[in-house]
Amino acid sequence: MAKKPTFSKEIANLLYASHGNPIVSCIQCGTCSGTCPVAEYMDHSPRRLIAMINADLKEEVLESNTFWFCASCYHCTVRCPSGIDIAELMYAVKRYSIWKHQYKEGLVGPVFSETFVKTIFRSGRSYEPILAPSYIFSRGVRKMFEEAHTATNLMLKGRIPVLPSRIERIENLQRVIGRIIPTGGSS
Amino acid sequence: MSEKVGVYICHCGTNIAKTVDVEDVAVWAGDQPDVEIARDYKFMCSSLGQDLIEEDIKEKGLTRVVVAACSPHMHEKTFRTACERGGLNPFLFEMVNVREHNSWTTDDREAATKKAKALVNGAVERVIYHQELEMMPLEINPNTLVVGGGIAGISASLELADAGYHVYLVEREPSIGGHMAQLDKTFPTLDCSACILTPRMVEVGQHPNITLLTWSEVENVEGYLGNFTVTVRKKARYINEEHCTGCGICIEKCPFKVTDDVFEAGLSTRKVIYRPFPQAVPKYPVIDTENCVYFLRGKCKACQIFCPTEPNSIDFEQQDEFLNIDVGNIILATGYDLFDVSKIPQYGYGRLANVFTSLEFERLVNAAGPTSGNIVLRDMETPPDKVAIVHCVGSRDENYHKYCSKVCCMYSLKFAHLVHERLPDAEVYNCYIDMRTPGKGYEEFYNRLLEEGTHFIRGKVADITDSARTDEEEGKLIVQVNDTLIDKQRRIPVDMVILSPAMEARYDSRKITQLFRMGCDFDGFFVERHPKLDPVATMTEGIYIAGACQGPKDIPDSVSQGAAAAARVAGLIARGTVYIEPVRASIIEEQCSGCRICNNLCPYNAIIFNEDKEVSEIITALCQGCGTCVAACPSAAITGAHFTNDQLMSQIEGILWDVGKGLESIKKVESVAEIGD
Amino acid sequence: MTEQYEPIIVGFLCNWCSYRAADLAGTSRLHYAPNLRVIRVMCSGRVDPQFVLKALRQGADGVMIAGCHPGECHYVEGNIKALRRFLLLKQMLRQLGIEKERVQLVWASASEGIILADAINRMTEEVRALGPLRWQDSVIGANGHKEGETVQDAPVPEEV
Amino acid sequence: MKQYALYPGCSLEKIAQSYRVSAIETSRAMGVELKEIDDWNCCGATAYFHVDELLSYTLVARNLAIAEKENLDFVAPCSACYKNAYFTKKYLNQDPELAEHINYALEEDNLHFTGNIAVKHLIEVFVQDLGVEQIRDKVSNPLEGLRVAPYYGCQIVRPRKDHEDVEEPQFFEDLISAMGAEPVDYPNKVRCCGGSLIITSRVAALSLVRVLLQSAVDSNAMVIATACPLCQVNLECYQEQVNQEFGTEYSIPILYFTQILGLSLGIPAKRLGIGTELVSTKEVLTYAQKKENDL
Repeated sequence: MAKKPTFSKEIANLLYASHGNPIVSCIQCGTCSGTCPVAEYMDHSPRRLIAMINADLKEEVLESNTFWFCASCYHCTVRCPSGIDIAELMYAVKRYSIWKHQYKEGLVGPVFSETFVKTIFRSGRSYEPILAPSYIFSRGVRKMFEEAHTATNLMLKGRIPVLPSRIERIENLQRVIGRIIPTGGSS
Repeated sequence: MSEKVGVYICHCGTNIAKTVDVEDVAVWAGDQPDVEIARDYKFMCSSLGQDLIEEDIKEKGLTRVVVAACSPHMHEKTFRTACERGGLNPFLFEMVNVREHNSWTTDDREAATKKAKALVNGAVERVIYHQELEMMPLEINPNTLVVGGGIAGISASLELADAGYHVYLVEREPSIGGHMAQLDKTFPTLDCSACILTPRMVEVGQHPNITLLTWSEVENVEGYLGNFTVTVRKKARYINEEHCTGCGICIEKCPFKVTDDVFEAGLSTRKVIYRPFPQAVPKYPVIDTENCVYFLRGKCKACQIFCPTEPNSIDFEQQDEFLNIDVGNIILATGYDLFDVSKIPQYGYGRLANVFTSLEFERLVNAAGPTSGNIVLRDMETPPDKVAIVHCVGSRDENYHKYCSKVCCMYSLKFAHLVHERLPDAEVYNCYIDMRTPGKGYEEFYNRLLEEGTHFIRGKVADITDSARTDEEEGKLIVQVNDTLIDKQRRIPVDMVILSPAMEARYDSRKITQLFRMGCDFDGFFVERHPKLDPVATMTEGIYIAGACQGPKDIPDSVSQGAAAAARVAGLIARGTVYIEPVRASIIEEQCSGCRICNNLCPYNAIIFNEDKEVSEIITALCQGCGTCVAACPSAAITGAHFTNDQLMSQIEGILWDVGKGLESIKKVESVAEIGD
Repeated sequence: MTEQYEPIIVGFLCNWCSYRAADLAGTSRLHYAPNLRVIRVMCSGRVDPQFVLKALRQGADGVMIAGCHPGECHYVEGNIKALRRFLLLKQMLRQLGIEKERVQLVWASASEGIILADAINRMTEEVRALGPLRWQDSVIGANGHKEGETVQDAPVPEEV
Repeated sequence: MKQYALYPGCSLEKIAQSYRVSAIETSRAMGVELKEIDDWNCCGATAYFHVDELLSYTLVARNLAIAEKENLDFVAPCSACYKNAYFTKKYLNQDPELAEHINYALEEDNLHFTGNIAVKHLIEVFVQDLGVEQIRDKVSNPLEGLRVAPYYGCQIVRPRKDHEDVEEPQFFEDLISAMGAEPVDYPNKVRCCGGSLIITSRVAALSLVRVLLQSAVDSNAMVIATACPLCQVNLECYQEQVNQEFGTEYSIPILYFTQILGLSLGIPAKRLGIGTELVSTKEVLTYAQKKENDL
């Protein structure tokens, strides 16, 4: 009976499509974490996250906010001396965490992604009004006013869509999605 | 043509016996035609194994021997000597590779045994056509050519010259000394580089057994081990070397200056007529024709006017000279280049003034350098109070050089020490991935730097920028690095950054390998004959390599490689004659139709056309035995000793015995045919 | 396990590069198809097109000529001569009706054991797919010679 | 009239409408027609990849397949759409099973992806296909004296597509000088603006925006030119929140390169959608009107 794959093996399998070297070739040099523009907001730097993945520390990895703070700007990927696609790795860990519904308390990222996917499934195009405000409410009153202020300014300039725009062949798109994920989309 | 062949199949412990059924092969070989005796033995290369062959030749009167064991590159010589001790000409022997090419590459016992039988049968058929041959003596010319006047070339030349042999040392720059002449101190002893180098250079300059050819390059190399003819272009110095006393007045009086990009790494200027550095050997200056006003516009001649010697040493009409040198061996010690750090834009070299390369810093900190040893910023005045030293610039990086350049950690530590020494209250930050201190006294040197209060940050620098975010960073260079030991992204404001670039092969190393007909690897470093056991020899007989041209290394290794190459050459010269394989081509005069197809085929020009006899002839001495002409001759008039057409044709027949005659393989073929149709 | 067809391929390996690459593949215990039978020559330039035809006539299903990469030949340009002859030989084999995968020219330097092992595996599978050559019927028979007629060796092809 | 299949992307519907309008205007002025793809769907931006990679490739492949029907090169004004399209095409061409699987799904909308059209960012159409020289000839209203900070953003240049310089690209500077304006040396020109982090981790994104704004001020730029709607929104619409968060007073206009190019081609500001910005762009327009007053 095949051995149950370790956590690092699972992540490595998720990376099969990415075209960089496997994460085991990381020499822990820290270029990625030195380059990352949002490193100071992460509880573990991308370098340390790779070390934790290679060490199969699944709980700690899924509990960290590192991969949710990744802006996918790929600066680490182009500079990594071992040729690892680190931004792609962050995507892979996000996918793993969303599939397992296992992520840090109070993070906006996962909820945002799931809502985004639902909007696309429903109308084929993203619709800012649904995406933005529903998360700001969860972060305290003062932030809510600031966001409302920005939103009204944009509304005045006619830059906020009133009706969500739908594509014509939305049923076809939903069937296309159905052929990829048989459970009738991730709604 | 019946011969008495002895066939020996080696077990090689279990290496062969594990997958090849050696007993079965031996029994099968026993009843092949022409095979007198067939044995299998645990270790054929052991003295007992060799005695087996000797006794069988004597008692059974064997006329041919076949040994099926490892690769001929391993023990062909062993078994040839065994045949010789048995009284049989060593070339009436054929070796079969059933280990590297067979038992080690498969677990399929049946296939391996079948393949072994086929290869043995091929060898038996071939060995019958072998002819007696004698090793060819080759006289070794005692002179040696050393290419490259760096520390490795100097060591090799001095070792050989002190051993009493003549050396031609060819150096491309106006003076010998190589990169070492540019350094200030050397690690770990902090000896002043010039102090330990210049005595050697003077010794080379004055040594009766060394002909020094500087400002010269090798244009062409002909010949082979023991008899190389090398054409050297001695570029015109426009200085008559007999009269010039090296007084330097011409340099003083020359009114024109240019930035010195080679020796001073662009940090200061030199005159148009110049010596790279005061202790240059030879002492003669050289005129840089690209910038000399006389050569550009025909005016000035200040150097000639002020030259005190009689007759005048400045000679504007001097031409390049071409010298033909005959040598027996060649040692290449052509050194290395530094990685071009502007290839990493995020480190800001070129854009940010106070980012220096290691070579620039060596000149800054050198007492004979442009700032006579004061460490100052690019404005040549203000000393820095915070200095960052960046390791692994272009090394250990898949986008640039995958290898570690071995010496940068150590000289980066040396830089840190020099900054502490010259600027006691300066802060020094070394950013490294792994501190590699593998030599004698190297780790102790690292401890010394720790005690001197250097800040060591374990992390590779991500980028260097001058776009400040806080007041403290204003007007400084900010080194952004992830300090992996505390997992914090740090932004360190400094005044000066020193980059330690990778050691690269010379930009023209591929051209050199074609010139001397030897190999270089993907990075451009020369390929040694064996990475562990034969690092100073190459695949080409008579060509040796030493120093950084073979791979990144520090001064002690370069010196020992220089001496090692010299020892190898001295060994050959001492023997005087060397016996080489008699694998040569020869033309059977009667069969040659004089079509001359072979004439321009030979890369060694060993085939000439005899006008009166109207046939082609081969100069056996020049022929290297590649066999290209043998295959090209339309009337099979050229035969290649030990690789004749009969031998190879019979070997082809032999190894396909089971396809032609063997039944079971045909049965297999038929069954497939039925399915196929 | 049905009796699988095992092609036999004759390999002319040059002493300085490809032969050492095969040695290296052995010392690094790389397992590859045991279908290649090696004949050592000093240089790929020594391989006479007659050898290739001889091997095919004798029943080999494929022939591999392996030399050093262009520019790395121990004898300067032996491999370039081999390439020149190979291009001509390929035309002739096509005219004889022999599939082009059966005779291949491969470059492998002394440190490229893996590359040579892959080339051997690849060629074995290609020739296995083509099935046995059966020189007698597919070459002699197809070119109008009656069964059992003994055919002298073809005249030596003019080296152009 | 060279034609391209324009893939506008969700932001160009409303929030970045001025980018769409100015893109169409300037390309027409340069003799290029951007024909919008019919019934395109969202490219998944960054969020979709968080959920399912195969599905993300399918969504993008659907747009590529629609563009292939008209056999026109695929042009995306937004960097995220461009990156997704470029790499979807590349991976599908490299991996036939992946392509087969996705084409099976696309059959539901009777579409088929073959990958024989080029994928370009809008700025590449101007800089590579048209070329800087041709643009310089067409500029009738050079914006002398206007100091513009060329802001590339991240996904235009990264991840590396084929050997271009990802650290020090120059094509934006060349384009700006072709408009007669003066490109400033902008050290953080390839640093990220935060992208979708503006919503998922607001403080982190605001700090990135602040660095970019401060760096533009240090290089005394008068306007930041961008080529991506996400960057424009982050840099401009959240300047106010940056000032609140960090106590700064930034007020730097952020315009799309097509708007500034439009001005230099003499197209009136109105038709370039200029006026919908939260940070006033009057000062920039003075450099454009200067020409008309002199007339």
